[in-house]
Order: sequence, then structure tokens, then C-alpha cells
Amino acid sequence: MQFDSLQDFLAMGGYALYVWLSFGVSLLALVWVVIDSASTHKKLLRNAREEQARQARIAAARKAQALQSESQQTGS
Amino acid sequence: MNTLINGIFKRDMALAFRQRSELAQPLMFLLMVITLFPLGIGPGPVTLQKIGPGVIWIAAILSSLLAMERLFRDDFWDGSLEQYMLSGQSVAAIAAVKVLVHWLVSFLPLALFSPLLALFLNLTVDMYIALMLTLLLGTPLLSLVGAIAVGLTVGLQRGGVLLALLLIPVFIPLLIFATSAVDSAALQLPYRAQLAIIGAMLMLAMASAPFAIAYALKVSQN
Amino acid sequence: MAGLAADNLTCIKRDRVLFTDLSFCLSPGQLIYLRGPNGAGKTSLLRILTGLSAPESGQLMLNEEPLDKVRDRFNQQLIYVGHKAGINGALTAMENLRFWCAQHSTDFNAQQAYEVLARLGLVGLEDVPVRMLSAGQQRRVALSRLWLKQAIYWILDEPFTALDTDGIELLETHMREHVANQGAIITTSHQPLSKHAGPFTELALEYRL
Amino acid sequence: MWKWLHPYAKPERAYQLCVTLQPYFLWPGILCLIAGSIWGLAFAPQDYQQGDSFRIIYIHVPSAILSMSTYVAMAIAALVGIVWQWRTAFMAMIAMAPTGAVVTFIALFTGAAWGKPMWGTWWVWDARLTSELILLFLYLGVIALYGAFEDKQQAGKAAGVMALVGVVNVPIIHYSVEWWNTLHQGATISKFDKPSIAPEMLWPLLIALLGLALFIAAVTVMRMKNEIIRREYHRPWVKDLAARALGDDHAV
Repeated sequence: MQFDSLQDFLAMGGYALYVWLSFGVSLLALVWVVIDSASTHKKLLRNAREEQARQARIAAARKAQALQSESQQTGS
Repeated sequence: MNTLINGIFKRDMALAFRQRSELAQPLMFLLMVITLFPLGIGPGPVTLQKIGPGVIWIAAILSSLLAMERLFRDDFWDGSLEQYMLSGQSVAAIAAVKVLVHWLVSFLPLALFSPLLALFLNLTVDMYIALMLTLLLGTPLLSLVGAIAVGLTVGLQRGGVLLALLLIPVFIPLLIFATSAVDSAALQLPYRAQLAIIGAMLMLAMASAPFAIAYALKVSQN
Repeated sequence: MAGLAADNLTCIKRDRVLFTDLSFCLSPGQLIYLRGPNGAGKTSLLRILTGLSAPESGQLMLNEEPLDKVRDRFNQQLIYVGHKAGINGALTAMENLRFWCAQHSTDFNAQQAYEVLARLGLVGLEDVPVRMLSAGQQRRVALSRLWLKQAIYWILDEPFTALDTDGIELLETHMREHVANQGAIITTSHQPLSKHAGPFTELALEYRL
Repeated sequence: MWKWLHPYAKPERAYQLCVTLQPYFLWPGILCLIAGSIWGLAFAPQDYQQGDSFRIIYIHVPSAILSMSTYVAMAIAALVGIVWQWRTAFMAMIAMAPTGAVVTFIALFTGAAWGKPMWGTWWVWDARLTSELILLFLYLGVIALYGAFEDKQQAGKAAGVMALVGVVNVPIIHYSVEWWNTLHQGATISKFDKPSIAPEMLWPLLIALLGLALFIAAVTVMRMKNEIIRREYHRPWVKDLAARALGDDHAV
């Protein structure tokens, strides 16, 4: 340990502002990248599920339409 | 070879002469930007001489960004580019010829303009010669490297600002070496080293850029 | 199978599957009429056939050889008329054709070009910048390539757009003659081909989600 | 090697690989970063000239080194993608870009914060800082170009070409800026001219460097997963994945 006390450590020999600012901003930036990647991941998965649901709806609608036209033909 | 000369070179030349006014616009822009500096900074001859080389080169790079955009734009939108690609000629060779024509019609006039610019910014004769040499060596490099980015952005609706964002950082070394050559000339120092470096970069670009442009155009076609 | 064969082509554009495992063959002496609703991938298919864009999977064969190997030979035997006409508006019709012929290593004969333009109803408009012409006249200039270059394969994307009935008949007749001379054509069109076009094979693409 | 790597050109396999690799990069990376920082901040000896302000080195130098290497890695990925038409390579490339840009930003910021006590001003046109700034521009250019295309396949190729153009330029920029710096240098002494560094100072630096490298790899892998999903969202395996990952918060 290069410092005698916690106060000393935090003061960084008078350079506290610069040292802690550097480390703080770097930490924030790195954390931000991780959070951004993780939240994008969630969002994309959600999009994918919505897209699949949309596809299913379209398929169902088409099937219904096909059935309807078929029954009309047999009816007439 | 014949097909390149008759099909591309003569065509682009004919088009350039038909669109003279559009070609002149970047040159006028250059002239006006350079006029702004004495007005904004003050007309002191010493100051002007000090900032002159940098100002001329920065203005040249900015106006080249404006001029560059039309390199493939019309051909892309009217479908001529598709026809080039199906002509059986190498796209790299076609791109090289187009860049050559573009350089001849939009950068060579700039070199002819430069005595006027030197006069405006109070450059000495030595500096003027160095400026001329760097322009002659450096502007083909601008054209070749710029054409890669133009090829990439040609299919985008709003490619103009993006083109500048892509190209300005890439042009920084050229700016540094070219202005340093002119500065050396001002101090009566030799500047062959700077010219040699610009020449080396130009050789590298001449050897590789046409293929990169061809690939970029293919990507844009997709 | 001589001709241009498509083998299991799949095309995905912007995450949408346009078609999968499409196989067909375009042989000399054949006219294929490519049909399908908007967005079915007709233009994409034609661009894949020309080599302008690459399919997601599958390959193209020319006379049983992979097309990538014989691309130059294929280009010599290909005329593509796309959505975009490939005509520069600032140049005249004659200039456009002359430069195009030079690019495509085709001999250019001014006399012949005048005749072709005359046949297409463009007498007196040969030396006018093309942007002054109407849309239909510009289309005719683009189509005059079909008379100027000798090529087996014609790939035509909506060639009838903006043409009047006379123009359509002229082009259809020319297509029939070309097929009769062992030419091969694949074309798309909004309206069905008429009897002038001669016999044709239909290839239908569906719109899929 | 090509035969061995090829299965990973398939998106699903590549995704699985990313999932497997992620923890091996992320946790050791974070661990090393923490260890390097604490060692550097609390236990490494003071610099006899710069006092405690030199401790910024433990974040500045690793980020400066890795910002350059990330760009080179990006260009290598782009080259692989272009030469072998390997789509996953473009995804890897674009996954690295934002991370690289953030690391470049860190190098710039810490450089400025270090410069203030040393030079009395936040920004000095020092050779290293200037090259970092231009490097940041190059990163931003690649990201902007990628974002400008709707078709992400096309976007990847275009951004790849730009990354290659940039990487040819990186050494040229570096030397040109150094040249320019020596021409225009005033009284500033470069803070990076250290003839030799004491081993007690060097070890934490190396650990921090390793930690940041692993961290960048971890984030790259995370973002690559995103890129794969973005392009494959219509495939059934993504559906299963979404069901598994989001199954519990379905009600929300």
C-alpha cells in the first residue's frame, strides 16, 4: 500500500480530480457498452417474437380466407 | 483499351463539356472560401503567408468533396453503371478511366487557378512552386481515394455529408505533408521528402484504389 | 441442357425471402415470360441472372459451366434492359448508342444506327439531348440496343413500360424474330404478351411473406 | 484451419460459439480490470516526476493500445469477409466498431485528464492524442456508413471497405502526425517518453491491458450475438431462443 490512510488514497497526492475523473468516466463508458449490448439483445429478441407472431397471424388469416372461398364454392 | 477510350473516356469528356457550369461550381466555392480567410482573420501579409498553404489545401479538400459526388451519381441513377458492369470490361479499368477524366476536368483547373490563390494569400514564388507541385501530386490521390467512398455512398439518398465524414480523416496525412512541403519552401528548405511521401501514397492508391472502387460499386449495385 | 440454367436459386432481400430453390433453364429458341405481383422478386431474379447481384444460395450455369467462370463470354452474348434505361439525358440518342456500343465491344455503324432509330420512330430526334424526349421515346432509345448488338440472351425488365401500342407491337415482333433465330429471352411485363410475341413459356413468381 | 472454421460461418453455430465464449471473456476481463486498477491505484509506487497523477496510465495506455488493435482486428475481419465472402466476419467487424470507438474515447478522455495537471490545459495537440482523435473519426465514419444502409448485408460490406481504407491509413496518419508534431512542437515534453518503467509499475499495467482486451472481446461477442439475431430474426431457432429468454416475462 502506497498510501497511509484512506484520506490520502482518495486525495491522490492532490491529483484526485484528474485520477478519479479518468477512472470514473472510463468505468461509466465500459458499463454503458455492456448495458447497451444487453438491452439491444433483449429488444431484438422481443422484435423477433413479435415478427414471428405477425407471421403466424398472416398465415392464419390466409388459411381462413382459403377455407371461406372453398366453402363459398361448394355452397354455390 | 480501345473500348475504354471510345466508350468511357470520350463519353465522360463530352459530358463534362456539356455540364461546364456544374464543373465550375466547386472551383468557385474554393475561390470564395479562400476569400473568407483574409476577411475573417485580417489582411496582414505575414499572417496570410503563414496560414496560406494550409488554407489553400483545406479549401481544396473541401471543394473536392463537393466535386467528388458527381463522379458516379448520374451513372448510378440513370442505369449506365449497370451497363458498364455487363459490358465485359473490367470494372476496375472503367473506374480508373472515370477517375482520370474526373481529375482532368475538376482538379487540373484548380492547379491552373493556383497562381491567383497564391496572389491572394501573399505566397512567395518558392512557396507557389511547391504548392503547385503538391497540388499536382496530391489531387490525384484525393480523386482515387475519394472515389472509393463515392462508390460506397452513391446508392444512398443523402450521401453528401456522410461522404465528408468518411473522407476528411483519410485526407489528413495528405494535408500534413502537402502543407509542410509548402512551409519548407517558405524557409528555403528542401521539400523533396514530403513530395516523395505524397508520391508514394499516390502510387499505392493508383495500384489498389481501382479494385476497391470496383468492389464498392458492386456493393452499391446489390 | 444448353443455355442459361438457374439451379436452386434463393433470394433474400432486406430479410424478406423472395423465392427459394428456384430452378429453370433458358435455352436458345425460347421466350420466358416472367410473371408475378409487385414485390414478388421479378427484378431481383433478373438482376441475379445478369450477375449484377448475387443470390443468397444456388448457382447459375451457362452451357453446363458455372457462370462465374465464363462471365466474359456471357456478357458478350447478353443484352440487359433494366428499369433504369442506362441512357444519359445530357447526351443525344446517337451519342448514347455510340458510346454504349464502344463499351460493349460492338461495331458501331452510324448508318445502321440511323436506320434503327428511324424504325423505332425517332426520325429527326437523333441529335437532340435525350432528356428532351418523352418517356416513351427515351425507352425506345434504350431498346434500340436490341437491334444494334448481336447477342443470344436478352434479359428485359418491363421493356414495354411507357411504350405506345405501336411500340409494343414493334418490340414483340422483334422478340419473336429473335427467338426464331435461336435467341433466348426472359422478360417481365405488366400486361400479358400478345400474339405478336409468338409462343412463350410462363414462369410465375408468387408474393410471399 | 479453413475446414475447421467453416461451420462457424453458419449463423446458428456462430451464435452458439458466442454464447459459449462470452463468460470466458467477460468475467476474467472484469477481474483483471479490477485487479489492475486497484494494484495500479493503491499499490504501485509513485512516479518521481508526476506524482500520483501518473496512475491514469493504468487506464490510458491500455485503452490507447487497444483502440488501435481493435481497429486492426476490425480490418482483418473485413478482409476475411471480402475475400472468402464470409458473412459472419462482417458481423464480427461491425460488432467491434462501437466498442472500439468507446475505447478510443476513453483513451482521449484520460489523455486529456492527464494532460491538465501536466501541461496546465485539457487539450494539447500532442501526437498521440491527435492520432487517437483521428482514429475516433475513422471509427465514427465506419459506424455512420453502416447505419446509412437499410440492407445490413450491403452495409457490412460497405463498412468493411471503409475499415480497410482506414487501416491502410492508420500507420500513415500515425507517422504524419508525429512528423507534424515535431515540426510544430513548442515547449511541451511528451509524457510518453519513459526510457524504462519499473517492474512494480509495469505489472499492473500489463494486467489492466489483458483485462481490457478480454473485456473488449466479451463485448464484441455480445454485440455479435445481436447482429446475428438482427439478420436471422425470421428463422425458427431465433424464435425458440426468444421463447426461452423472454418466456418468464411474457405477461409484461
